[in-house]
Amino acid sequence: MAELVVFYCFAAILVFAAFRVITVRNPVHAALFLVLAFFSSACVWILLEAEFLAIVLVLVYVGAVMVLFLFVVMMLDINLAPLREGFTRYLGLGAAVAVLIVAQLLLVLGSDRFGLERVGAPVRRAADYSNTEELGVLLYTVYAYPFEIAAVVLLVAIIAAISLTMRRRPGIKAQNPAEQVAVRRSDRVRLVKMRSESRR
Amino acid sequence: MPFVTPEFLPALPEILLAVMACLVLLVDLYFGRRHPSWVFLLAQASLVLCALLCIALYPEEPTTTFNGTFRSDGMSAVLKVFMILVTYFVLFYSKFYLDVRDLFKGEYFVLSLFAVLGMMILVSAASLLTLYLGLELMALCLYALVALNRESSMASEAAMKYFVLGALASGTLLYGMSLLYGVTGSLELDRIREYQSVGGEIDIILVLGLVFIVVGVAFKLGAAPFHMWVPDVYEGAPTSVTLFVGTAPKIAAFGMLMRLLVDGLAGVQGDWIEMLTILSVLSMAVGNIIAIAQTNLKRMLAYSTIAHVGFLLLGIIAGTRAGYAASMFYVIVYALMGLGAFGMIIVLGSKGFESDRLDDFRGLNERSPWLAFLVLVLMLSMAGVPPFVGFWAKWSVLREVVAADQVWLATVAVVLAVIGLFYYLRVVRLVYFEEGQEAAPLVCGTDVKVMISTNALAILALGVYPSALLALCVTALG
Amino acid sequence: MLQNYLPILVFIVIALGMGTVMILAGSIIGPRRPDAEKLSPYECGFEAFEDSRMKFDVRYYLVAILFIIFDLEIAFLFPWAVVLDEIGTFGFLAMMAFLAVLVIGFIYEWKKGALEWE
Amino acid sequence: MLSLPHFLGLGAILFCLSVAGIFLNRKNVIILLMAIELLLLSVNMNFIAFSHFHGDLAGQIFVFFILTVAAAEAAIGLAILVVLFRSRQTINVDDLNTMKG
Repeated sequence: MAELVVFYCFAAILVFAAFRVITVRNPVHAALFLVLAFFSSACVWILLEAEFLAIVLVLVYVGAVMVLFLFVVMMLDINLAPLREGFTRYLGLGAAVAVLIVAQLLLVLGSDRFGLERVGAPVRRAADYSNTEELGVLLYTVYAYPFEIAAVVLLVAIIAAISLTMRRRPGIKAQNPAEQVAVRRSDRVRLVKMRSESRR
Repeated sequence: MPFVTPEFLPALPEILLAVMACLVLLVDLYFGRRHPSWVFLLAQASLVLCALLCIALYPEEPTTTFNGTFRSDGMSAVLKVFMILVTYFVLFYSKFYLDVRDLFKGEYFVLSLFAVLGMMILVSAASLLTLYLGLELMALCLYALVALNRESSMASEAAMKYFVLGALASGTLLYGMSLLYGVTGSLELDRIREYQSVGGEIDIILVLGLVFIVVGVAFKLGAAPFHMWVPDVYEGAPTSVTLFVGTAPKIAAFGMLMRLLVDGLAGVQGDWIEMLTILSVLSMAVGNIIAIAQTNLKRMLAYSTIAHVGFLLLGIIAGTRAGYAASMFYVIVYALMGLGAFGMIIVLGSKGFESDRLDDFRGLNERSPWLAFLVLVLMLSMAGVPPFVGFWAKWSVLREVVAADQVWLATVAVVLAVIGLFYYLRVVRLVYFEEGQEAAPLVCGTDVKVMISTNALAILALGVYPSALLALCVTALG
Repeated sequence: MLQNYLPILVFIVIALGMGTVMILAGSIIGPRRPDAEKLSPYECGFEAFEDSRMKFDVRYYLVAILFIIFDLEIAFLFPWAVVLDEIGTFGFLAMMAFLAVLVIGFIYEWKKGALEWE
Repeated sequence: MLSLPHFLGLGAILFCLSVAGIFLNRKNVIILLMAIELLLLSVNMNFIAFSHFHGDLAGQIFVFFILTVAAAEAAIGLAILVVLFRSRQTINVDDLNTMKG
């Protein structure tokens, strides 16, 4: 019963935040609402005993991905006003379509096909159950192949991001400590022998 | 699930390609500036090695390894070899395209190799998880490739459109996958199929999941009404990338369709046949009719691709082994023809001149009779005129549709193909019977000419002996 | 398992309560006499010239993206470290291959100069 | 008692909100990208709920990979956005009409 209350609280926050993400004017606010959405869904996932994923969601998404979004918003310095023009034009249509789909999905998914009588309530785990451990045992053995593909996907992301956005500025003066340390006397000082000239 | 130490042998081509792609990246980093051609040669060598390995490891019977995440069978082997072959040609044309425009970058080849790796993973996926990862690996590389020329604002715009719609498509696909997982409780395609054969009554949720999956796949394939991105991306991307996006990934998308619908969802075949029929008819209609109004050859070929996707779906709609084989034949033939057609745009272009407007083909016969002849072969083959191989591809899918008692569908397809004849023949007319304006010089070397000639002559040869390739497809599908 | 998270829930509730009470108290009790001049943005006696937000440099973006990638790598390392003695040599080697691929990515960054702050 | 339809309903609402967001914010690419993140969040919600009620961890593994790929995807998407903004000085989709779509 207590779980139900907690679920409804976080679900309400989640839906509200998601709704604000797609309707607010300012992209910075949208990003912050998205953070709220991620956070509350992490709480819902904890209710589902997926603690590892909930924590990864907070660490990676709230901690890194949203920071990236905010950097980009800051970097692009977008003029806000024109971006929302025409928003109301699609509003009616969009809302109608969304309500229609959601009604249909709820009708199908909310039916007793997935009710407790058919699926059954899962057994609550003991206090010392470690979700991380269970996942780990599977991830590096049974799912080793997808695991390596994930590494390649990350590599591709590195290559793509750098080759798309890196640019070398010409004419930048920078120190190269390695070169400075490796320098020898002979590289910098040249002793020149010359005859002293007689003073006139 | 108990863990069994996997057999690595069936996945050796993938492992080799991954290692080689990393090696190409390192070579580019350390020697790229002084010896740019090393990157290209090494990339080509790894493709050749990988293709040879695929042929050497051709599986007599389907094997599943890596605990039900990897499947190697005849279909995956044949598709892989053709994807690699196509990419080999693509990289060759790309090198010429990039060299002429001073756009040469090592990353281009590295990302292409990783995209091929993604396609290979995709066609030999045995679980939803590897299917998704392969698809995304391919897609991420392609988005980056489209945007790689940072100076061109058209290319970055095309990349953005491609990215947003591609991400929407994979989101939809994933939603469908989540419902499949919910119903069957497994990610393995075999388990999902077994569940349906045991079930008896058809589960409404399964059909709902199927709808999302078909929409997602249709987006990726570029089938109407989910084709909006195709013309823009084809036109905006650098021609060498258009060439890549338009050929090898289509073969991979066919593999994905087969894995999902035939391997995974055979139990609801009736439902997906209906959905694909709608997609197919719309694609053939939209593709063939809108293509007529185009003045840009890349855009015209984009609409022609949409039409070809419609035809490709016909064989799958037939719903028989022979039908699938006909579709497989079609997609391979289409990839070869697309390779030639986009390759021709590259061959005729030069620095600052894309040669992608229809007018640029005016009077090609006076400039180079041989290239004009090759254009003739390619266009007639795409239009499906006998005796070229495009005709046999269309004929084999149509035969299967008729065999499946869907004569009306075959009739519609034939009518739309005849409409499509018009715009292919217009290109031929421009090439042979119109005066050229000023003669833009041809800058391509002999090597590129040899490649494009091989390409077009292969189409001619396949037109004369289509049965070998068709038989290969039939045996590959077992 | 859920009972372990009860303290966190209590914390969230208390933090929310504190925050709300503070802000509400401030807005109810505090004196406020706004007028147009007081509320206008102030920049050394002039009207503000431009948006107060400053454009960030693209280098921040590059650092953030590299951070994401390595953050994910760490996320993959956690469960591995927990179960290392259960997954045997195979699991160990699987992680080594994963790390090797990412080390190549790291070499790429390094050589391209993405890590340098010129 | 919490049952599967609770979570599936939440996932369905999120899915629809994000699809609506993609249609409504056709002009602002950065919000489009955020809507895509929401879309993946709804998928993850479904997978975790099914995984919990089936007592099968494969769903959670899938979610972990979706999180990984989505982060990489967001990185590439934002990189393309940066390139686009540099060449155009706008992210308004309506200004992006060099090609008729």
